[in-house]
Amino acid sequence: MARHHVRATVNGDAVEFLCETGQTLLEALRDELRLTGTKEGCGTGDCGACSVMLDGRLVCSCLVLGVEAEGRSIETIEGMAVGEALHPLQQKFLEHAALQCGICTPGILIAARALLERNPDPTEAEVRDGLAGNLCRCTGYHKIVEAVLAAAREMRGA
Amino acid sequence: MSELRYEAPKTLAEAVALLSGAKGRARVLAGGTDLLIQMRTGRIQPELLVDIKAVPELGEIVAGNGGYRIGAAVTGMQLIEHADFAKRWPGVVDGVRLIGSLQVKGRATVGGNLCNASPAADSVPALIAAGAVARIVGPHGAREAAVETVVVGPGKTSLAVGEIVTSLLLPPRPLRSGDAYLRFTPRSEMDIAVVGAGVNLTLDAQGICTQARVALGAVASRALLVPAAAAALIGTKVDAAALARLAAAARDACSPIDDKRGSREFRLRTAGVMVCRAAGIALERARRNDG
Amino acid sequence: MSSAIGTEDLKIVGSRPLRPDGVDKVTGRARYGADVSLPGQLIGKVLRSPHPHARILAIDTSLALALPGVKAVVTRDDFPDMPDEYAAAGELTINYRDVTRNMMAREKVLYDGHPVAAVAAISESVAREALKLIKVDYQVLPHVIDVREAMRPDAPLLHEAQYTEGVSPKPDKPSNIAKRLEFSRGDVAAGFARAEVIVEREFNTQPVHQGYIEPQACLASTTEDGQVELWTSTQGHFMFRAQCAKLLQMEVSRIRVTPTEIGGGFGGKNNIYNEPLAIVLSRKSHRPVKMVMSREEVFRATGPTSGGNVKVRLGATKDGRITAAFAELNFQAGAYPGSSVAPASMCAFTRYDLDNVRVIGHDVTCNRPKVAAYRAPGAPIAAFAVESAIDELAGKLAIDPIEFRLKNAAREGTQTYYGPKLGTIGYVETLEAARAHPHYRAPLGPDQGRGVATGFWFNIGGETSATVNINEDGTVALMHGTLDVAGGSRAAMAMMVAEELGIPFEQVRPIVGDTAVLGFNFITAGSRGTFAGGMACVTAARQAIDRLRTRVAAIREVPVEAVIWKDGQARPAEGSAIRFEPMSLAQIARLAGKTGGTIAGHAEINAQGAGPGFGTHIVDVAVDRETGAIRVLRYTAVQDVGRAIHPAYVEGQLQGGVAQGIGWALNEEYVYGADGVLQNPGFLDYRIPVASDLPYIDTVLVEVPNPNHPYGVRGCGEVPIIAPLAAIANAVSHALGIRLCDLPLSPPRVARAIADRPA
Amino acid sequence: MARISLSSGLALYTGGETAIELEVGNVRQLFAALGERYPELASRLETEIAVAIDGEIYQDALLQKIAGASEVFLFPKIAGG
Repeated sequence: MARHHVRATVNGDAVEFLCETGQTLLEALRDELRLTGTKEGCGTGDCGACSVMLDGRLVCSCLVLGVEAEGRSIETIEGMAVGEALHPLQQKFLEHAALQCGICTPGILIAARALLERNPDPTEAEVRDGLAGNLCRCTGYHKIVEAVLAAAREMRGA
Repeated sequence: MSELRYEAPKTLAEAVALLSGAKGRARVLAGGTDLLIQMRTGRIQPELLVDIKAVPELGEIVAGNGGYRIGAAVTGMQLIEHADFAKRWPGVVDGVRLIGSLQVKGRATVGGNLCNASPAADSVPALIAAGAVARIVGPHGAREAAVETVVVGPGKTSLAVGEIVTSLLLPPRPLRSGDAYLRFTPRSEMDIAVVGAGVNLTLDAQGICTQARVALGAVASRALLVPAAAAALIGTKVDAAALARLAAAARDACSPIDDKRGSREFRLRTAGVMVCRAAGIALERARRNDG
Repeated sequence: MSSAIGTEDLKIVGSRPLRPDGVDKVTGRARYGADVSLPGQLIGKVLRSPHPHARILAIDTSLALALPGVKAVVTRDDFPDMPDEYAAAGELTINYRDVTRNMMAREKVLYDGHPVAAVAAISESVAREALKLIKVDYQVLPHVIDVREAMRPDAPLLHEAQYTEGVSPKPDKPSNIAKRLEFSRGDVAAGFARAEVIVEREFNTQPVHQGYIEPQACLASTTEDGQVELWTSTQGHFMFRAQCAKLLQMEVSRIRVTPTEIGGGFGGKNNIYNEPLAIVLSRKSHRPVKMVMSREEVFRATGPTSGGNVKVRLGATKDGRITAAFAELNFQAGAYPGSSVAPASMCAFTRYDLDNVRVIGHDVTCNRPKVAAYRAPGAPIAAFAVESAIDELAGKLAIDPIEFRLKNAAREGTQTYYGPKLGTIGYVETLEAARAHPHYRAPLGPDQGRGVATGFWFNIGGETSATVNINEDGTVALMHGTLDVAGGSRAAMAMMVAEELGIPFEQVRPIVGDTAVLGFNFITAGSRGTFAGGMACVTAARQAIDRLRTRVAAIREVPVEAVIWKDGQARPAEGSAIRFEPMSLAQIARLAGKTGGTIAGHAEINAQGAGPGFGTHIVDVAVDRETGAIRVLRYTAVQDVGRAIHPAYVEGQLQGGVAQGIGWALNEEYVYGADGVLQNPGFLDYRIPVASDLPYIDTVLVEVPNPNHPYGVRGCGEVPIIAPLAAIANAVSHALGIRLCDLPLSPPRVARAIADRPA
Repeated sequence: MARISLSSGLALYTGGETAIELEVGNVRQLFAALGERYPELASRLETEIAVAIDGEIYQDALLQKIAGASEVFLFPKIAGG
């Protein structure tokens, strides 16, 4: 089966991979680039575990074809911490016990960062709306919402 | 195993040529949020995907002649973030906001929401109520069609082979007019409309409704324009009596089914509730839109 | 095992350090089932039945095998048949005869999604193509989905040789009722005769899925000499090893199972599905085989919990004393016997001190996937019915619902109707804490209602192993075999070990040992992780301490009785005349190699003495009378947790359980068409709560220590899912003045109840 | 003699008896004595039955001691999710 040769930028690095037309960006990230931090929970865009940024836009990577990534910039969970420092969201998730099994955590962190980039001072309701595309079955979201609000406060320097 | 090809033409003419050349076995790839799922579940097995996102004019939001032209490949999030459009057509934006999660709206397009032809598509009743017109280009040239005529049934459109919806045209927004879209879902987000209702109305200086368009989603095989429901509002102050007639007319227009998302009985009842609530919001917006 | 340390002395237990698995999980490093790969691996896929009930006449795999890239195909012919043989696993016992049939259908398919064949191929797309080439000749049979219909004598029969067990004399006709259970105490007829008020209701719940976000995933590698390595997302790698060995007739020593990080389980990952298929596909193809379920497969073929039909009758005197209680619980087991009806029957009334009780349970097979455990299996269904009836009874008696429960509450020494007297429990304490909570007195708005309900779960111990290795620098490698199914038990176990050894938490690195490096461990289920795992870790740490004391006695040339362990040091016993220079753990560790070798402690125990857990929940809801939509406004969960080792993680257990309970109460359900095919096998139409559906879930941790655990631990993970169903139903009933008896309380159902209300 | 009570559902396998007295030193001896007395119960004891001795529940604890005057209950084993 013919495969497409795709060139893209992932977490700032130039990458190349091969994929079949029907393969998703999620499959390309996980199986071709071995970036398994992005998770598949449903494959139908209903759980958000595969959330990544595509040219600065929050998307489900299971609903993007690998071939569509040609020339584009992708950010995944693997690029969230800078050097030794965790992103404030990552740190607050740890401090607020905002994760249990952790399978939804990469997607939720990516979505939370996208939310705070748009809205640095969200209300509780805005955080819940901003994360409504990310299912978590362990936490009841309580500590996730608290952690996002705490990270927002820290990032604002408040 | 048939080979699945992918093309990303840079012009509309190329796109149309590719689609017409594939004899119906091609699919337009815009946001892909419905298409990829249909491919994954095996419901469709196209041989060619024509990615239209590289065609510049399909990604534009252009104001002109008092109205708007929205490219068919404009994503939900682009439209939501367009401040002037959102001010003029808040009801259309209400509908677009409800298309899936933020992630899905980051990809899903307004053209795709229409052409996927789901009876429950959230932007469609809002666009119908707004009086939007689809611009369609095909191998035999361009044409325009009212949005309510594009979908003919679940998964079926009136587009001929090779035709693409290229943009949606929104008319000028009159003074003292407003629109709204509401839907009912069991969950607050991430759900499919059990009933959707779009209302667009215009008031005169005395607050009498002079024009109205009412559309319903998820209560028939396609989104419906309901003139009788609009007639219930025209000439009234959109008071309780008018709303009661509106609800009755809306229910009369419904021919819903029982399915996993809601019973026929529930859809009938809820259609009346949703259309009245949408009318209330549209009314408030019209009153505030006084120049 | 006891000798609990007093709270005042604790330095680490009760604090909130960061979980050891945390950084891996927030950076994407943590490796879950689907994240493990091997060079040369193939992709395995399963062909599933499209019919709810059919006889398999023939399977032809020749075209699939001929497809380039296909390396192996398996069907029923590749697995040995198994006789009836029962073993404990999960909720009820399992029967290996059924397990092998559920893993790969033999004579019949019994549900939509039942596996009939599997392939291993060089890619996912080739594997999918191969499945289309397998021809299965089915003789379609009539099917039955609903539990009440399945119980009828004329219902389509799933198992021709299944005669209802538990009735005397033995029935002469086979039945879908696999088993009848009965628990009784006292004289129920006399109790009802004495009652001044009686409530009688029938309740129904729909099957719900555990809804873990990570689909089942495994990777198997079988060598030519018959050694198997298996990586899988499981709640019990030792149980998976045992089941694979049994089903494939292999020696246990030939299978090594390494559990991956688990992306949620909640009981749903207690049982094997694809693992034996992957092992045999690997054996046939001589390549590693990876099998990852799709979400659709998870819904169609892995265990949801039972749907239940429950009839309840309660009688009380006017002063609020319950005189008699009766319940009949009819549970869907799915395709094979073994629902949670037994524990549900035993939980139904255990919150109350009752003289006259009778509970009948039926385990009923029907054409649905075989049910699996789900967090306090069966208890939420029983509690939904009983706590709704209790609420109604309190209402009829005009007694405050918490007060009514207090009047009848089980306490230490209360005789249960299923067996033992209750030990030290904290039910009354949770009721009193709930009554004193500001939530209970907060004003309600129009169309709002408040509900209260309570939950009970036994909790269990079981076989558990752990090793505490003292590293050469005095830090500790803790290896435990009770998987951390994500609640944070790994942190809690490390905290208890650090507490015992008197060293900082950060110096204890816990890891989950695979099946080759530790003794047997039962599945992490029944809220046993921190209880039993902790007990094993503490036992291992204390053995290490004994060895440390012995070593220091030898080094310092003093009698071992003169050496005590305190604050991370071996030091002279207080009051002892024998003095010597204390030695820290690090000092001993540095000398260990030269004074007899490295020091470790280990434990292989069967933990007994689990402490039952009780919870009391309060919830406020708002009902949209026009649409039937329910919004949860405020939620408070009070629970006796024994002692919270890591309070934040215990709160997380309560919040997560409540959220699952809210989903169960409001919107989650399996929807089957008339054709017996599941209509909502995805997260779009199987509606688990999203963030914007829920409020904050407040928690109150009551601590009545379990006297049988060194730190007072009770299990805490299951109790919180029990009360929400009834609490919400009670709240909605109060908001509307209508008693709602069927779940889920989805908008169409609530709207209909409002419309049908007699004027 | 220990006082042994069986949960009511087990009466089916004991000809209706739910309370007996036995001289046994541990759970294994208890199961052996019961199995001998009630053959239908025998196969269930080790896989399906939990034992409570003076209020403490034991599962899979064949060597657990039973003191002379103990109160013993037999009932179905518990697991969980």
